[in-house]
Amino acid sequence: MRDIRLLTQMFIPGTLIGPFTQANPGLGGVCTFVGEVRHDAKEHGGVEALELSHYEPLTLPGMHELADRAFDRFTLMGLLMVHRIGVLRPGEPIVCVSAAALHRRDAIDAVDFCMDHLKSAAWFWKREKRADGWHWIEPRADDTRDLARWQS
Amino acid sequence: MRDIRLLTQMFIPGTLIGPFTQANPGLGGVCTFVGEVRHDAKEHGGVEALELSHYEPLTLPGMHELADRAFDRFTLMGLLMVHRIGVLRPGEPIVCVSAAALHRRDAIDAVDFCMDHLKSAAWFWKREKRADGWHWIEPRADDTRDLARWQS
Amino acid sequence: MITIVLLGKLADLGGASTLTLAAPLDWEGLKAALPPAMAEALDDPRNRVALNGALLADKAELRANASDEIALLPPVSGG
Amino acid sequence: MITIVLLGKLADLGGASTLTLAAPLDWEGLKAALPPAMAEALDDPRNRVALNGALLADKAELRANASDEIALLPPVSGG
Repeated sequence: MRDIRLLTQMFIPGTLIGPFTQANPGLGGVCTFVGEVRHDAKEHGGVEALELSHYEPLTLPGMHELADRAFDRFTLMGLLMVHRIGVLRPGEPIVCVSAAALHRRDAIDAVDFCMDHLKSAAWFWKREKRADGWHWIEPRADDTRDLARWQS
Repeated sequence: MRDIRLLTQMFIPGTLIGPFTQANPGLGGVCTFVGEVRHDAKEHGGVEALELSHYEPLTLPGMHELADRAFDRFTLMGLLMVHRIGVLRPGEPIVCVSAAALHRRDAIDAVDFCMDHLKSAAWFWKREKRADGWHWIEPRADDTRDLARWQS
Repeated sequence: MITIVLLGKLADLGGASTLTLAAPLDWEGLKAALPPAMAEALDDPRNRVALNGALLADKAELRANASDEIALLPPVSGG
Repeated sequence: MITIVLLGKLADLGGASTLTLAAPLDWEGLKAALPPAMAEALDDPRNRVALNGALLADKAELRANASDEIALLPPVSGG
Protein backbone atom coordinates (compact mmCIF):
# COMPACT_ATOMS: atom_id res chain seq x y z
CA MET A 1 0.00 0.00 0.00
CA ARG A 2 1.61 3.19 -1.21
CA ASP A 3 0.18 6.64 -0.70
CA ILE A 4 2.23 9.64 -1.85
CA ARG A 5 0.53 13.02 -1.83
CA LEU A 6 0.97 16.77 -1.79
CA LEU A 7 -1.76 18.46 0.24
CA THR A 8 -2.82 22.06 -0.12
CA GLN A 9 -4.98 22.08 3.02
CA MET A 10 -4.38 21.50 6.73
CA PHE A 11 -4.51 17.78 7.58
CA ILE A 12 -4.85 15.72 10.75
CA PRO A 13 -2.24 12.94 10.77
CA GLY A 14 -4.47 10.51 12.68
CA THR A 15 -7.00 10.55 9.86
CA LEU A 16 -4.28 9.30 7.51
CA ILE A 17 -2.55 6.81 9.82
CA GLY A 18 -5.66 4.92 10.90
CA PRO A 19 -6.72 3.96 7.36
CA PHE A 20 -3.08 3.38 6.35
CA THR A 21 -2.65 0.87 9.20
CA GLN A 22 -5.93 -0.83 8.29
CA ALA A 23 -4.79 -1.07 4.68
CA ASN A 24 -1.79 -3.23 5.65
CA PRO A 25 -3.28 -6.24 7.45
CA GLY A 26 -0.78 -8.60 9.02
CA LEU A 27 1.80 -5.93 9.73
CA GLY A 28 4.12 -6.26 12.71
CA GLY A 29 4.72 -2.56 13.25
CA VAL A 30 4.04 0.92 11.98
CA CYS A 31 6.41 3.82 12.46
CA THR A 32 5.18 7.34 11.82
CA PHE A 33 6.89 10.70 11.87
CA VAL A 34 4.91 13.92 11.84
CA GLY A 35 6.72 17.23 11.49
CA GLU A 36 5.04 20.44 12.53
CA VAL A 37 5.78 24.08 11.78
CA ARG A 38 7.69 25.43 14.77
CA HIS A 39 6.71 28.71 16.36
CA ASP A 40 10.27 29.79 16.80
CA ALA A 41 12.88 29.19 14.12
CA LYS A 42 16.28 29.37 15.78
CA GLU A 43 17.44 32.83 16.74
CA HIS A 44 15.21 34.66 14.28
CA GLY A 45 12.27 35.43 16.54
CA GLY A 46 8.74 34.19 16.17
CA VAL A 47 7.49 32.68 12.94
CA GLU A 48 4.03 33.82 11.90
CA ALA A 49 3.68 31.66 8.81
CA LEU A 50 5.61 29.32 6.55
CA GLU A 51 5.03 29.13 2.80
CA LEU A 52 6.07 26.10 0.77
CA SER A 53 6.25 26.39 -2.97
CA HIS A 54 7.02 23.49 -5.26
CA TYR A 55 7.45 22.71 -8.96
CA GLU A 56 4.82 20.15 -9.81
CA PRO A 57 6.70 18.33 -12.63
CA LEU A 58 9.62 17.62 -10.26
CA THR A 59 8.22 17.55 -6.73
CA LEU A 60 5.77 14.66 -6.85
CA PRO A 61 7.97 12.47 -9.11
CA GLY A 62 10.83 13.15 -6.68
CA MET A 63 8.70 11.84 -3.81
CA HIS A 64 7.74 8.75 -5.82
CA GLU A 65 11.39 8.03 -6.64
CA LEU A 66 12.22 8.31 -2.95
CA ALA A 67 9.42 5.85 -2.16
CA ASP A 68 10.87 3.46 -4.78
CA ARG A 69 14.24 3.64 -3.07
CA ALA A 70 12.71 2.99 0.35
CA PHE A 71 10.85 -0.07 -0.98
CA ASP A 72 14.09 -1.31 -2.56
CA ARG A 73 16.15 -0.80 0.57
CA PHE A 74 13.75 -1.99 3.29
CA THR A 75 11.25 -4.82 3.55
CA LEU A 76 8.05 -2.79 3.67
CA MET A 77 4.38 -3.59 3.41
CA GLY A 78 3.29 0.01 2.99
CA LEU A 79 4.57 3.56 2.81
CA LEU A 80 2.67 6.79 3.30
CA MET A 81 4.38 10.07 2.45
CA VAL A 82 2.35 13.25 2.63
CA HIS A 83 3.71 16.78 2.41
CA ARG A 84 1.94 20.10 2.75
CA ILE A 85 2.38 22.92 0.28
CA GLY A 86 1.01 26.46 0.49
CA VAL A 87 0.85 28.68 3.56
CA LEU A 88 1.04 27.01 6.97
CA ARG A 89 0.69 28.42 10.49
CA PRO A 90 2.90 27.37 13.43
CA GLY A 91 1.66 24.13 14.97
CA GLU A 92 0.26 22.78 11.69
CA PRO A 93 1.61 19.45 10.43
CA ILE A 94 3.87 19.90 7.41
CA VAL A 95 4.97 16.33 6.70
CA CYS A 96 3.82 12.85 7.64
CA VAL A 97 5.76 9.71 6.74
CA SER A 98 4.53 6.32 7.88
CA ALA A 99 5.97 2.89 7.13
CA ALA A 100 4.33 -0.48 7.81
CA ALA A 101 6.45 -3.64 7.94
CA LEU A 102 6.57 -7.10 9.42
CA HIS A 103 9.55 -6.06 11.55
CA ARG A 104 10.06 -2.87 13.48
CA ARG A 105 13.63 -2.24 12.28
CA ASP A 106 12.41 -1.88 8.67
CA ALA A 107 9.54 0.40 9.67
CA ILE A 108 11.67 2.72 11.82
CA ASP A 109 14.62 2.85 9.41
CA ALA A 110 12.38 3.52 6.41
CA VAL A 111 10.85 6.55 8.12
CA ASP A 112 14.30 7.81 9.15
CA PHE A 113 15.58 7.30 5.58
CA CYS A 114 12.62 9.05 3.96
CA MET A 115 12.80 12.01 6.32
CA ASP A 116 16.55 12.46 5.70
CA HIS A 117 16.05 12.30 1.93
CA LEU A 118 12.75 14.10 1.56
CA LYS A 119 14.26 17.56 1.50
CA SER A 120 16.85 16.71 -1.12
CA ALA A 121 14.71 14.31 -3.18
CA ALA A 122 11.68 16.55 -3.27
CA TRP A 123 11.71 20.07 -4.57
CA PHE A 124 10.33 22.45 -1.97
CA TRP A 125 11.19 26.07 -1.39
CA LYS A 126 10.24 27.55 1.96
CA ARG A 127 9.95 31.05 3.26
CA GLU A 128 9.04 32.22 6.71
CA LYS A 129 7.03 35.25 7.67
CA ARG A 130 8.42 36.99 10.70
CA ALA A 131 7.64 40.39 12.18
CA ASP A 132 9.91 42.04 9.58
CA GLY A 133 8.49 40.23 6.57
CA TRP A 134 9.16 37.14 4.45
CA HIS A 135 12.56 35.37 4.49
CA TRP A 136 13.67 32.47 2.28
CA ILE A 137 15.07 29.46 4.13
CA GLU A 138 18.50 28.43 2.86
CA PRO A 139 19.88 24.88 2.63
CA ARG A 140 21.53 23.70 5.87
CA ALA A 141 24.82 21.88 6.44
CA ASP A 142 22.94 19.41 8.67
CA ASP A 143 21.00 18.17 5.66
CA THR A 144 24.17 16.94 3.97
CA ARG A 145 25.26 15.27 7.19
CA ASP A 146 21.90 13.52 7.47
CA LEU A 147 22.29 12.11 3.96
CA ALA A 148 25.82 10.89 4.65
CA ARG A 149 24.36 8.49 7.25
CA TRP A 150 22.91 6.39 4.43
CA GLN A 151 25.99 6.02 2.22
CA SER A 152 27.05 2.39 2.21
CA MET B 1 4.86 15.38 29.18
CA ARG B 2 5.45 11.82 30.23
CA ASP B 3 2.86 9.07 30.01
CA ILE B 4 3.93 5.52 30.92
CA ARG B 5 1.20 2.91 31.23
CA LEU B 6 0.34 -0.77 31.23
CA LEU B 7 -3.06 -1.40 29.67
CA THR B 8 -5.21 -4.45 30.26
CA GLN B 9 -7.68 -3.64 27.47
CA MET B 10 -7.46 -3.20 23.70
CA PHE B 11 -6.43 0.37 22.76
CA ILE B 12 -6.52 2.50 19.64
CA PRO B 13 -3.14 4.24 19.18
CA GLY B 14 -4.67 7.32 17.55
CA THR B 15 -6.65 8.07 20.68
CA LEU B 16 -3.36 8.27 22.61
CA ILE B 17 -1.23 10.08 20.00
CA GLY B 18 -3.63 12.94 19.32
CA PRO B 19 -3.79 14.11 22.96
CA PHE B 20 -0.06 13.41 23.42
CA THR B 21 0.77 15.69 20.48
CA GLN B 22 -1.58 18.38 21.80
CA ALA B 23 0.09 18.13 25.21
CA ASN B 24 3.47 19.17 23.76
CA PRO B 25 2.84 22.54 22.11
CA GLY B 26 5.75 23.97 20.15
CA LEU B 27 7.14 20.59 19.15
CA GLY B 28 8.99 20.19 15.86
CA GLY B 29 8.21 16.54 15.32
CA VAL B 30 6.59 13.47 16.79
CA CYS B 31 7.75 9.95 16.04
CA THR B 32 5.50 7.03 16.94
CA PHE B 33 5.97 3.30 16.73
CA VAL B 34 3.03 0.94 17.11
CA GLY B 35 3.63 -2.81 17.28
CA GLU B 36 0.82 -5.23 16.57
CA VAL B 37 0.39 -8.91 17.28
CA ARG B 38 1.28 -10.73 14.07
CA HIS B 39 -0.96 -13.44 12.70
CA ASP B 40 1.92 -15.63 11.78
CA ALA B 41 4.97 -16.02 13.99
CA LYS B 42 7.76 -17.25 11.77
CA GLU B 43 7.49 -20.89 10.74
CA HIS B 44 5.24 -21.93 13.59
CA GLY B 45 1.90 -21.63 11.84
CA GLY B 46 -0.94 -19.28 12.72
CA VAL B 47 -1.10 -17.53 16.07
CA GLU B 48 -4.55 -17.48 17.64
CA ALA B 49 -3.69 -15.41 20.69
CA LEU B 50 -0.79 -13.92 22.60
CA GLU B 51 -0.72 -13.66 26.38
CA LEU B 52 1.55 -11.22 28.18
CA SER B 53 2.18 -11.65 31.84
CA HIS B 54 4.21 -9.24 33.94
CA TYR B 55 5.41 -8.75 37.50
CA GLU B 56 3.93 -5.49 38.66
CA PRO B 57 6.71 -4.48 41.13
CA LEU B 58 9.32 -4.71 38.36
CA THR B 59 7.52 -4.07 35.07
CA LEU B 60 6.23 -0.53 35.49
CA PRO B 61 9.35 0.72 37.36
CA GLY B 62 11.43 -0.80 34.55
CA MET B 63 9.49 1.23 31.99
CA HIS B 64 9.92 4.40 34.06
CA GLU B 65 13.68 3.82 34.32
CA LEU B 66 13.83 3.37 30.56
CA ALA B 67 11.94 6.65 30.12
CA ASP B 68 14.46 8.34 32.45
CA ARG B 69 17.31 7.07 30.27
CA ALA B 70 15.60 8.29 27.10
CA PHE B 71 15.09 11.76 28.60
CA ASP B 72 18.76 11.79 29.68
CA ARG B 73 20.04 10.69 26.29
CA PHE B 74 17.84 12.69 23.91
CA THR B 75 16.43 16.20 23.94
CA LEU B 76 12.76 15.39 24.33
CA MET B 77 9.64 17.37 25.09
CA GLY B 78 7.48 14.35 25.76
CA LEU B 79 7.50 10.57 25.83
CA LEU B 80 4.56 8.18 25.71
CA MET B 81 5.17 4.49 26.39
CA VAL B 82 2.18 2.19 26.57
CA HIS B 83 2.29 -1.59 26.69
CA ARG B 84 -0.53 -4.10 26.68
CA ILE B 85 -0.73 -6.99 29.13
CA GLY B 86 -3.24 -9.84 29.19
CA VAL B 87 -4.57 -11.80 26.24
CA LEU B 88 -4.32 -10.20 22.79
CA ARG B 89 -5.63 -11.30 19.40
CA PRO B 90 -3.64 -10.99 16.15
CA GLY B 91 -3.91 -7.49 14.73
CA GLU B 92 -4.29 -5.83 18.14
CA PRO B 93 -1.72 -3.19 19.12
CA ILE B 94 0.66 -4.46 21.78
CA VAL B 95 2.99 -1.49 22.24
CA CYS B 96 2.97 2.20 21.40
CA VAL B 97 5.97 4.49 21.94
CA SER B 98 5.79 8.12 20.90
CA ALA B 99 8.41 10.84 21.35
CA ALA B 100 7.94 14.57 20.82
CA ALA B 101 10.94 16.84 20.31
CA LEU B 102 12.02 20.08 18.74
CA HIS B 103 14.13 18.16 16.24
CA ARG B 104 13.25 15.03 14.33
CA ARG B 105 16.52 13.20 15.04
CA ASP B 106 15.79 13.19 18.79
CA ALA B 107 12.21 12.03 18.27
CA ILE B 108 13.11 9.18 15.89
CA ASP B 109 16.16 8.01 17.86
CA ALA B 110 14.28 8.06 21.17
CA VAL B 111 11.58 5.78 19.76
CA ASP B 112 14.22 3.47 18.28
CA PHE B 113 16.10 3.40 21.62
CA CYS B 114 12.98 2.72 23.69
CA MET B 115 11.81 -0.07 21.39
CA ASP B 116 15.23 -1.76 21.48
CA HIS B 117 15.36 -1.55 25.27
CA LEU B 118 11.72 -2.14 26.15
CA LYS B 119 11.98 -5.90 26.04
CA SER B 120 15.05 -6.06 28.24
CA ALA B 121 14.18 -3.16 30.55
CA ALA B 122 10.60 -4.21 31.10
CA TRP B 123 9.62 -7.59 32.47
CA PHE B 124 7.16 -9.28 30.16
CA TRP B 125 6.66 -12.96 29.54
CA LYS B 126 4.80 -13.94 26.41
CA ARG B 127 3.18 -17.11 25.26
CA GLU B 128 1.41 -17.79 22.00
CA LYS B 129 -1.60 -19.95 21.43
CA ARG B 130 -1.34 -21.98 18.25
CA ALA B 131 -3.42 -24.88 17.00
CA ASP B 132 -1.49 -27.26 19.27
CA GLY B 133 -1.76 -25.16 22.41
CA TRP B 134 0.22 -22.53 24.32
CA HIS B 135 3.97 -22.00 23.75
CA TRP B 136 6.29 -19.71 25.71
CA ILE B 137 8.33 -17.29 23.61
CA GLU B 138 12.05 -17.51 24.32
CA PRO B 139 14.56 -14.63 24.26
CA ARG B 140 16.02 -13.99 20.80
CA ALA B 141 19.62 -13.40 19.73
CA ASP B 142 18.39 -10.37 17.75
CA ASP B 143 17.44 -8.62 20.98
CA THR B 144 21.05 -8.60 22.19
CA ARG B 145 22.19 -7.31 18.81
CA ASP B 146 19.61 -4.51 18.96
CA LEU B 147 20.93 -3.41 22.36
CA ALA B 148 24.53 -3.44 21.14
CA ARG B 149 23.60 -0.62 18.74
CA TRP B 150 23.37 1.78 21.70
CA GLN B 151 26.67 1.01 23.42
CA SER B 152 28.89 4.06 23.19
CA MET C 1 3.93 -17.42 55.44
CA ILE C 2 5.93 -16.37 52.38
CA THR C 3 4.34 -15.89 48.95
CA ILE C 4 6.27 -17.31 45.99
CA VAL C 5 5.32 -15.72 42.64
CA LEU C 6 6.21 -17.83 39.61
CA LEU C 7 6.49 -16.06 36.28
CA GLY C 8 6.52 -17.31 32.70
CA LYS C 9 7.63 -20.89 32.16
CA LEU C 10 8.40 -21.29 35.85
CA ALA C 11 4.66 -21.09 36.57
CA ASP C 12 4.19 -24.11 34.30
CA LEU C 13 7.00 -25.93 36.03
CA GLY C 14 5.57 -25.12 39.47
CA GLY C 15 2.03 -25.96 38.42
CA ALA C 16 0.73 -22.62 39.76
CA SER C 17 1.43 -18.92 39.50
CA THR C 18 1.74 -18.50 43.28
CA LEU C 19 2.75 -20.82 46.08
CA THR C 20 2.82 -20.29 49.82
CA LEU C 21 5.69 -21.60 51.93
CA ALA C 22 6.47 -21.41 55.63
CA ALA C 23 8.76 -18.63 56.87
CA PRO C 24 11.67 -18.12 57.16
CA LEU C 25 13.42 -19.17 53.94
CA ASP C 26 16.93 -18.84 52.62
CA TRP C 27 18.06 -19.92 49.13
CA GLU C 28 18.77 -23.54 50.04
CA GLY C 29 15.57 -23.71 52.08
CA LEU C 30 13.55 -22.40 49.14
CA LYS C 31 15.01 -24.95 46.74
CA ALA C 32 14.43 -27.77 49.24
CA ALA C 33 10.77 -26.77 49.55
CA LEU C 34 10.18 -26.82 45.75
CA PRO C 35 9.86 -29.79 43.38
CA PRO C 36 13.34 -30.97 42.23
CA ALA C 37 12.83 -29.91 38.58
CA MET C 38 11.95 -26.42 39.79
CA ALA C 39 14.92 -26.25 42.16
CA GLU C 40 17.23 -27.24 39.34
CA ALA C 41 15.80 -24.56 37.03
CA LEU C 42 16.38 -21.93 39.72
CA ASP C 43 20.12 -22.57 39.69
CA ASP C 44 20.21 -21.56 36.03
CA PRO C 45 21.83 -18.09 36.18
CA ARG C 46 19.34 -16.79 33.57
CA ASN C 47 16.55 -17.23 36.09
CA ARG C 48 16.48 -14.27 38.50
CA VAL C 49 14.99 -13.80 41.95
CA ALA C 50 13.33 -10.73 43.45
CA LEU C 51 12.50 -10.20 47.12
CA ASN C 52 9.63 -7.80 47.71
CA GLY C 53 10.03 -6.38 44.20
CA ALA C 54 13.81 -5.87 44.34
CA LEU C 55 16.07 -8.06 42.19
CA LEU C 56 18.76 -9.95 44.10
CA ALA C 57 22.26 -9.61 42.70
CA ASP C 58 23.19 -12.90 44.39
CA LYS C 59 20.45 -15.49 44.93
CA ALA C 60 22.43 -17.13 47.73
CA GLU C 61 21.83 -14.01 49.82
CA LEU C 62 18.08 -14.60 49.91
CA ARG C 63 16.63 -14.17 53.40
CA ALA C 64 12.83 -14.11 53.43
CA ASN C 65 10.64 -13.73 56.48
CA ALA C 66 6.91 -13.90 57.17
CA SER C 67 4.73 -11.90 54.70
CA ASP C 68 7.64 -11.37 52.29
CA GLU C 69 7.13 -11.99 48.56
CA ILE C 70 9.69 -13.92 46.53
CA ALA C 71 9.37 -13.71 42.72
CA LEU C 72 11.05 -16.29 40.47
CA LEU C 73 11.73 -14.69 37.09
CA PRO C 74 12.81 -16.54 33.94
CA PRO C 75 14.38 -14.55 31.06
CA VAL C 76 11.90 -12.20 29.41
CA SER C 77 10.53 -13.13 26.02
CA GLY C 78 11.91 -11.89 22.72
CA GLY C 79 9.97 -9.48 20.53
CA MET D 1 6.26 31.82 -26.74
CA ILE D 2 8.25 30.12 -23.98
CA THR D 3 7.12 30.10 -20.33
CA ILE D 4 9.81 30.72 -17.74
CA VAL D 5 8.90 29.45 -14.25
CA LEU D 6 10.88 31.05 -11.44
CA LEU D 7 11.06 29.20 -8.13
CA GLY D 8 12.05 30.30 -4.62
CA LYS D 9 14.36 33.29 -4.37
CA LEU D 10 14.65 33.51 -8.14
CA ALA D 11 10.99 34.58 -8.28
CA ASP D 12 11.87 37.53 -6.04
CA LEU D 13 14.85 38.36 -8.23
CA GLY D 14 12.74 38.13 -11.39
CA GLY D 15 9.86 40.09 -9.83
CA ALA D 16 7.35 37.41 -10.88
CA SER D 17 6.81 33.67 -10.65
CA THR D 18 6.39 33.27 -14.41
CA LEU D 19 7.68 35.21 -17.39
CA THR D 20 7.02 34.76 -21.07
CA LEU D 21 9.80 35.11 -23.63
CA ALA D 22 9.93 34.76 -27.41
CA ALA D 23 10.97 31.42 -28.90
CA PRO D 24 13.45 29.96 -29.61
CA LEU D 25 15.91 30.31 -26.70
CA ASP D 26 19.27 28.81 -25.93
CA TRP D 27 21.20 29.37 -22.67
CA GLU D 28 22.91 32.56 -23.78
CA GLY D 29 19.69 33.83 -25.32
CA LEU D 30 17.82 33.19 -22.07
CA LYS D 31 20.37 35.07 -20.00
CA ALA D 32 20.40 37.98 -22.44
CA ALA D 33 16.60 38.26 -22.16
CA LEU D 34 16.63 38.39 -18.35
CA PRO D 35 17.67 41.23 -16.00
CA PRO D 36 21.48 41.18 -15.45
CA ALA D 37 21.21 40.25 -11.72
CA MET D 38 19.06 37.31 -12.71
CA ALA D 39 21.39 36.20 -15.49
CA GLU D 40 24.31 36.30 -13.08
CA ALA D 41 22.45 34.20 -10.50
CA LEU D 42 21.70 31.58 -13.16
CA ASP D 43 25.40 30.94 -13.72
CA ASP D 44 25.70 29.84 -10.08
CA PRO D 45 26.03 26.04 -10.35
CA ARG D 46 23.68 25.58 -7.37
CA ASN D 47 20.86 26.99 -9.48
CA ARG D 48 19.45 24.27 -11.76
CA VAL D 49 17.39 24.41 -14.93
CA ALA D 50 14.60 22.11 -16.11
CA LEU D 51 13.11 21.97 -19.59
CA ASN D 52 9.53 20.67 -19.68
CA GLY D 53 9.97 19.12 -16.23
CA ALA D 54 13.31 17.39 -16.92
CA LEU D 55 16.45 18.65 -15.20
CA LEU D 56 19.30 19.60 -17.52
CA ALA D 57 22.68 18.09 -16.66
CA ASP D 58 24.36 20.92 -18.56
CA LYS D 59 22.58 24.26 -18.74
CA ALA D 60 24.55 25.25 -21.87
CA GLU D 61 22.65 22.56 -23.75
CA LEU D 62 19.34 24.35 -23.30
CA ARG D 63 17.33 24.51 -26.54
CA ALA D 64 13.78 25.72 -26.01
CA ASN D 65 11.13 26.14 -28.66
CA ALA D 66 7.61 27.55 -28.81
CA SER D 67 5.30 26.33 -25.98
CA ASP D 68 8.21 24.82 -24.02
CA GLU D 69 8.49 25.48 -20.27
CA ILE D 70 11.81 26.41 -18.68
CA ALA D 71 12.02 26.22 -14.87
CA LEU D 72 14.76 28.03 -12.96
CA LEU D 73 15.39 26.23 -9.67
CA PRO D 74 17.46 27.52 -6.76
CA PRO D 75 18.67 25.06 -4.09
CA VAL D 76 15.84 23.62 -2.03
CA SER D 77 15.39 24.87 1.52
CA GLY D 78 16.72 23.14 4.58
CA GLY D 79 14.46 21.47 7.10
